[in-house]
Amino acid sequence: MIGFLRSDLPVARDASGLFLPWLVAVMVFLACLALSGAMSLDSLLDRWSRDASGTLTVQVPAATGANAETETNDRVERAVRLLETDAQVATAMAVPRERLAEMLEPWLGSAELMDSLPVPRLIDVTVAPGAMPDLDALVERLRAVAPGAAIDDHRVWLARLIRLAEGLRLLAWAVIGLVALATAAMVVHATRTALAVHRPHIEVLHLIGATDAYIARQFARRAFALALLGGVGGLALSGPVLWGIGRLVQRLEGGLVPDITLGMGQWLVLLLLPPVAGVLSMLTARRTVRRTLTRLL
Amino acid sequence: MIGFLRSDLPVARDASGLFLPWLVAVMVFLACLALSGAMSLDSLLDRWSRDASGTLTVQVPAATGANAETETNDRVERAVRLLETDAQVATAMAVPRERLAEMLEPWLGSAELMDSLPVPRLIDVTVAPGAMPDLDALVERLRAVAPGAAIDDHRVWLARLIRLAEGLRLLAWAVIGLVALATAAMVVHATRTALAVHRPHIEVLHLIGATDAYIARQFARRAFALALLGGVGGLALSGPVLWGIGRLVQRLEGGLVPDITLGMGQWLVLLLLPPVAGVLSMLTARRTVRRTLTRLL
Amino acid sequence: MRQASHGKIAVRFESVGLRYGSGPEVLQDISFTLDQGSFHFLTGPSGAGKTSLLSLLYLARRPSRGSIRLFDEEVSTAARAALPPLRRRLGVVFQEFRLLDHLSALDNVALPLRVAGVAEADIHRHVPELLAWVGLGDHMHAKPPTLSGGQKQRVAIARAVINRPELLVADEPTGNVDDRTALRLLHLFSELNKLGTTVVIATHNEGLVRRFQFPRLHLEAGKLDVLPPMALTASVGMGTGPIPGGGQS
Amino acid sequence: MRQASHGKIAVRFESVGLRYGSGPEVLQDISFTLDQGSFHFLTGPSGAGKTSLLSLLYLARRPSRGSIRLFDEEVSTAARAALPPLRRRLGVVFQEFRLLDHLSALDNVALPLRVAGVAEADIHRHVPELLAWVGLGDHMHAKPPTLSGGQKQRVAIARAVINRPELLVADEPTGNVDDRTALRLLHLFSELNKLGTTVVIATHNEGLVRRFQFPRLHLEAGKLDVLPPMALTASVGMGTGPIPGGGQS
Ligand SMILES: Nc1ncnc2c1ncn2[C@@H]1O[C@H](COP(=O)(O)OP(=O)(O)OP(=O)(O)O)[C@@H](O)[C@H]1O
Ligand SMILES: Nc1ncnc2c1ncn2[C@@H]1O[C@H](COP(=O)(O)OP(=O)(O)OP(=O)(O)O)[C@@H](O)[C@H]1O
Ligand SMILES: [Mg+2]
Ligand SMILES: [Mg+2]
Repeated sequence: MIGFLRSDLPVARDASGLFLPWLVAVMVFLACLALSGAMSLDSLLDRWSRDASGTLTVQVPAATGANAETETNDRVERAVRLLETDAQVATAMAVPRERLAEMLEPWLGSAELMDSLPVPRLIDVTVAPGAMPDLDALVERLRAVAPGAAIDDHRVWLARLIRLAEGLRLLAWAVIGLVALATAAMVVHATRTALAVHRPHIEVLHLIGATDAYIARQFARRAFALALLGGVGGLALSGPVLWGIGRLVQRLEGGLVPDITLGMGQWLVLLLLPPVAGVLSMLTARRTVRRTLTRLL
Repeated sequence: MIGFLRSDLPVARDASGLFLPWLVAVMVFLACLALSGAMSLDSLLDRWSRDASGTLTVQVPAATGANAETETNDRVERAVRLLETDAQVATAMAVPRERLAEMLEPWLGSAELMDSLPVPRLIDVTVAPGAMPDLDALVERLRAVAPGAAIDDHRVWLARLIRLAEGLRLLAWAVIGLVALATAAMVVHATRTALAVHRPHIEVLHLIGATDAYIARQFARRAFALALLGGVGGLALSGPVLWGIGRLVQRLEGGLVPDITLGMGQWLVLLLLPPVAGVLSMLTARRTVRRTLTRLL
Repeated sequence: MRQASHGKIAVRFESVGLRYGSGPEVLQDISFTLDQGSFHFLTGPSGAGKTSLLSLLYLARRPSRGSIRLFDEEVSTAARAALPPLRRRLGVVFQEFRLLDHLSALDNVALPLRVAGVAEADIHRHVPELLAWVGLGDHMHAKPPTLSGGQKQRVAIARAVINRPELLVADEPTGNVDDRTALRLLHLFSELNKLGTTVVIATHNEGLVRRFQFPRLHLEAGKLDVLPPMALTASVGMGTGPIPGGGQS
Repeated sequence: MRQASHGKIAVRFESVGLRYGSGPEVLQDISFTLDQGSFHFLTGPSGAGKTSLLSLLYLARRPSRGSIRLFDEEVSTAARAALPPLRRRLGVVFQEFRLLDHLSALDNVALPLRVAGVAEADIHRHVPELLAWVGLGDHMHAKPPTLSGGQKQRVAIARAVINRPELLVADEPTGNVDDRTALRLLHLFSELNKLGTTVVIATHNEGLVRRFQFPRLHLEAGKLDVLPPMALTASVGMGTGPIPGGGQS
C-alpha cells in the first residue's frame, strides 16, 4: 500500500495539538530538575564515600618500661612496614612527632611535655583506590607487631554526613520516580485529551475506508513530533536553570560539596528525556486511536 | 437578575472536564513535595544553626607552679561564675575531670597519667536563646580571671554543614518557585484547553442573550470545583508519600537530621495549595471565557 | 387576523454591507424594513448570503457598513453590553442547529428560559409541552447525538420559540424534516406570528414558500429584492391548498 | 441506458433488525435487494430510521440481527479487518456532512484518494475539477467553517463521489441547497449511476423524488416497503418535466 510511504494527511493538525508540547515541556523540565538533582547527589555521595573510606589513621600506643622510646619507634616502623606490604594499602606514613606535638598542644599546654609522656603515635594510611580493607583483620595483624594498635577510619563525622546524603539520595530517587511517574501519566493523559478532540476525524477516516493501522499512524506520528518538540523545549528551558543552580552550588564551600556538575553520561540521560516523552506519547496515541477504532466496528 | 442566585446550568459538564482535576492533582502533588522539602530544609537549618550557635566550650589552661591544682580549680570556678553572671549565657558548667580523662584516654593511654599533667579544663556553656554573644569581648573578660582561656564555638564543621544546607535551601526554594510557576502555568493552560472544547457552547449561550458575566460565572464555578477537586486529590496523594519520606528520614541518624517533620503552620501552607489551584483555575476560566466573548461581539 | 401590526417597525436595514476579513462584500448595500408582526421568507441560491444576513439580524456580527435598527435601537454601533437584553427578545433557529451535545433535548430547549432566569417549575411545565407538540415527547431526555437529523432540527426550533420571541429568525428550519412535519412547523411559526412575533425564515423549500403566501426577501449576488408572495403554480404534497396570508386560522 | 445492471446484486438485506442499546427496535425485519447499477430513493418520516438503515449499508454499525450482503460478502458477521477494503468501494454523504473543519475543501475532498494511496498529481488534477463542477471553484481553499450550509453539503457530496464508488449512499444530500443546485447534484448522481454505480439516496424532497422516476424504499414505523416511482402529480420549480427512469441522457 502506497499510503505507508506517503507523507502524513494533515488530519491531526489543529490548534488543540498545541497543548501537548506545552505540557510535555513543563513535565520534562520538572523531570530534568529532579533527575539532575538525584544524579548530582549521587556524584556527591560517591566523592564523600571515597574520601571517607580512602584514608585511615592507625594509632600505636607508646610502649612502657625500659627503652620505651626505641621500642615505640620499632613498633611504629613494624606497623608501617606491615601496612605497606598490604595490597589494599596505597601508602602508610608515620605522623612526625612535631605534628603530634602540635595536635596535643591545646591539651598539654606545651610541646616539651610530650617527650616525657607515653603519647601514642599515629600512622596516616591511604587505602588503595577501590579497595575496601577488612579493618578487623587488619587490626589483628597490626596488634601482632604493635600491641594495642587501633584504627581510626576518619568516619567519625563523615559517616553521619554520608548516612544523611544516602538518605537524601534515596529520597531524591523516590521523588524522581514520582516525577517520572507523574510525567508519564501526564503525557499519556495529554495525548488522550488532544485525541478526544479528533474523535470525529478518526471516525470519518474510518468510514472512508482507512485501516486502523493507517489512522493510528497518522496520529501517532503527530503525537511523537509534538511531544518531542515539547520535550526539547522543556530540556532547553532546564539548561539555563541547571546552569544557574550549578553556579549557586559552586558558591558553597568547596570542601563538602565537591564538583557536582553533571558528567557526560548524566547529560546523556537528560537528553533521553524528550525522545522518551515522544515515544510515550506516540504509543499512547496509537493505543488510544486503536481503542477508539475498535469501539467503532 | 435571578440567574445570579440560581444553580448552575449543566452547561460545562462534559467529559472533557475530567482532564482538569487530573492535571491539577499531579501538579499539586509535585508542588506539595517541593514545598514540604523546602520547608523541612528550613526546619533542619534552623535547628542546626541553633545547635551551632547555642553552645560554646571554654578552655582554661592548667596553672603552673605551686598549688597548681587548686589554682586551676579556682580559675575554672571564677570563669564559671563570670559566665553565669553574663546575661547572654544560660548555663555554664565545668566538665568533670572524669569526662576529661575519658576524652584524653586515647592520647594518654591511661587516665591516671592525667593527674600528673597540666591538662586544660573545659567549661560547657549554653548561650541564652536568641543571644549572639560577642565572643572576642567574652574571651577578654575570661582571660582576666583565667589567663590563657580560649573559646571553641563548635562551628568547626557545623559551619560547613550550615553553609551547605543554606545553599540547598536556596536551591529548594528556587526549585519550589519553578514548580509553583509550572503548576500555575499548567492550571491556566489546562483550564484553557478544557474551555476550548466548550467554545461552541459559549457562543450559543452568548447568542441566546446571556450576559458575559453570567456565562463566565457558569464556567468559572465549574473550573474552580474541578481544580479544587484535583488539588484535594493531589494533596491526599501526597499525604502517604510525605509520610513515607518522613519514615525514611527518621531512619537516618538522629544527630544530623533532627525532627524535620512539618509543623502545623507548614501543613496549613500545604492545605492552601488546592484552594489556590482552584482560584487560579477559576480566574483563568473567567478570563478565557471573557476573552472568547469579547471576540464575538 | 394579525394582532400586532401596529405599524411599528421591527427591523430596518439601511445600506448595509458585509465582508468577511478582506474578502469581497458578501452583502452589498442592503436596505429593507420589516414591520412588527410581519412574516417574510428569505430566499436565494446557496452561498448568496442568507445566513450572513440573518447573522446580522440575530446580532452575531456587526455590518461592515450601514445601519441596522432592531426594535428601534441602532445595533450596528451599540455597545456590547446593550446587546444581551436585545438578544433575549429574539428566537433563532441556526442552520447547523447548534445544540449542546451533552445536554438532553429538554435542557437544550430550556436554555433560553434558564438564561432569562425563569423559575424551574415554569420550565418543567412549558418545555415538555412544546417538545411533545413538535413530536419529541418520547425523546425528551435523549441527547442530540442520539437523535435523528429531523429530531435535532425540531429541538432547535423548540429552543427558538420557547420564550415567545418578538422576532423569530429561522435559517433553513425544515431542511431535515419531511413535508408533513415542515408544514406543521410552519404553522407553529405562523401561529406565533399571529400573536405578534415578527418572523423571517430563510429557506430553499419552494413548496413551502408557495404554500404560505408571505412576501419574500430575495438575495442574489449580494443584492436584496423584496418580492411579493410567490406565484401559486401548484402545491405538491403540501396538504389541501394554498394558505393565503398565512396559517389556517 | 444503464451500463452496469448485469443482474448482479449489490446489496441484500435479510430480516435485518437494529436496536440502539436496550431501546426498541428502530428497524424491524427489513429485507430487500438492490441490483448492481440500480438507483433508489429512501423515504420516510423524520425519525423513521433512514439514517440508521444507511449506516448499516455504509458499515458504520452491525445489525442486531439478520444478514447483510454487500458486493456478495456477508458483512453482518465479517471480521473488522475485512471491512476497510469494502468501505473504499463506497461513497457516503453523511446527513451532518462530517467535514474536517481544519482542512480546506480541497483536502476534505481529497481524503478518500489519500487514504487509498492515490498519487498527489492525480489528486491535484481531479479534485479541483470536481469542486468546480459542484460550484465551489472559488472556495477550493476555504475551510468548512467559512462555507455556507449548501457549500458544505456540496463539499461532502464531492468527497463521496471523488473515488467513483461502486455504491453511493447519500443521506439527505440536498437539504441545504436550492432546487436548482439539488437538480444539478441529482444529475451528478444519475450520471454516476449510468456508469455503473448503485445509488441510494435518503431524502425528504418530494419534488425530487417525483421528478426522477426511480423506485423508492419507504420506511415507516420500522418497516420497509419497496414502492414504484412516485406518481407524477406535478413538478414544482424543478425545470421542465419529469425524467423517467433517471437522468437526462
Ligand atoms: N465566516 C466566514 N468567513 C468567510 N467567508 C464566509 C464566512 N461565512 C460565510 N462566508 C462566505 O459568504 C458567502 C455567503 O455565505 P452564507 O452562509 O451567508 O450563504 P447562504 O446564503 O446562507 O448559503 P446556504 O443557502 O448554502 O446556506 C459564502 O460564499 C461563504 O463562503
Ligand atoms: N445513536 C443512537 N442512539 C440511540 N438512538 C438513536 C441513535 N441514532 C438514532 N437513534 C434513534 O433512532 C430513531 C431513528 O433515527 P434515524 O436517524 O435513523 O432517523 P431518520 O429516518 O434518519 O430521521 P431524519 O429524517 O430526521 O434524519 C430515532 O428515534 C432516533 O432517536
Ligand atoms: Mg446558510
Ligand atoms: Mg436521518
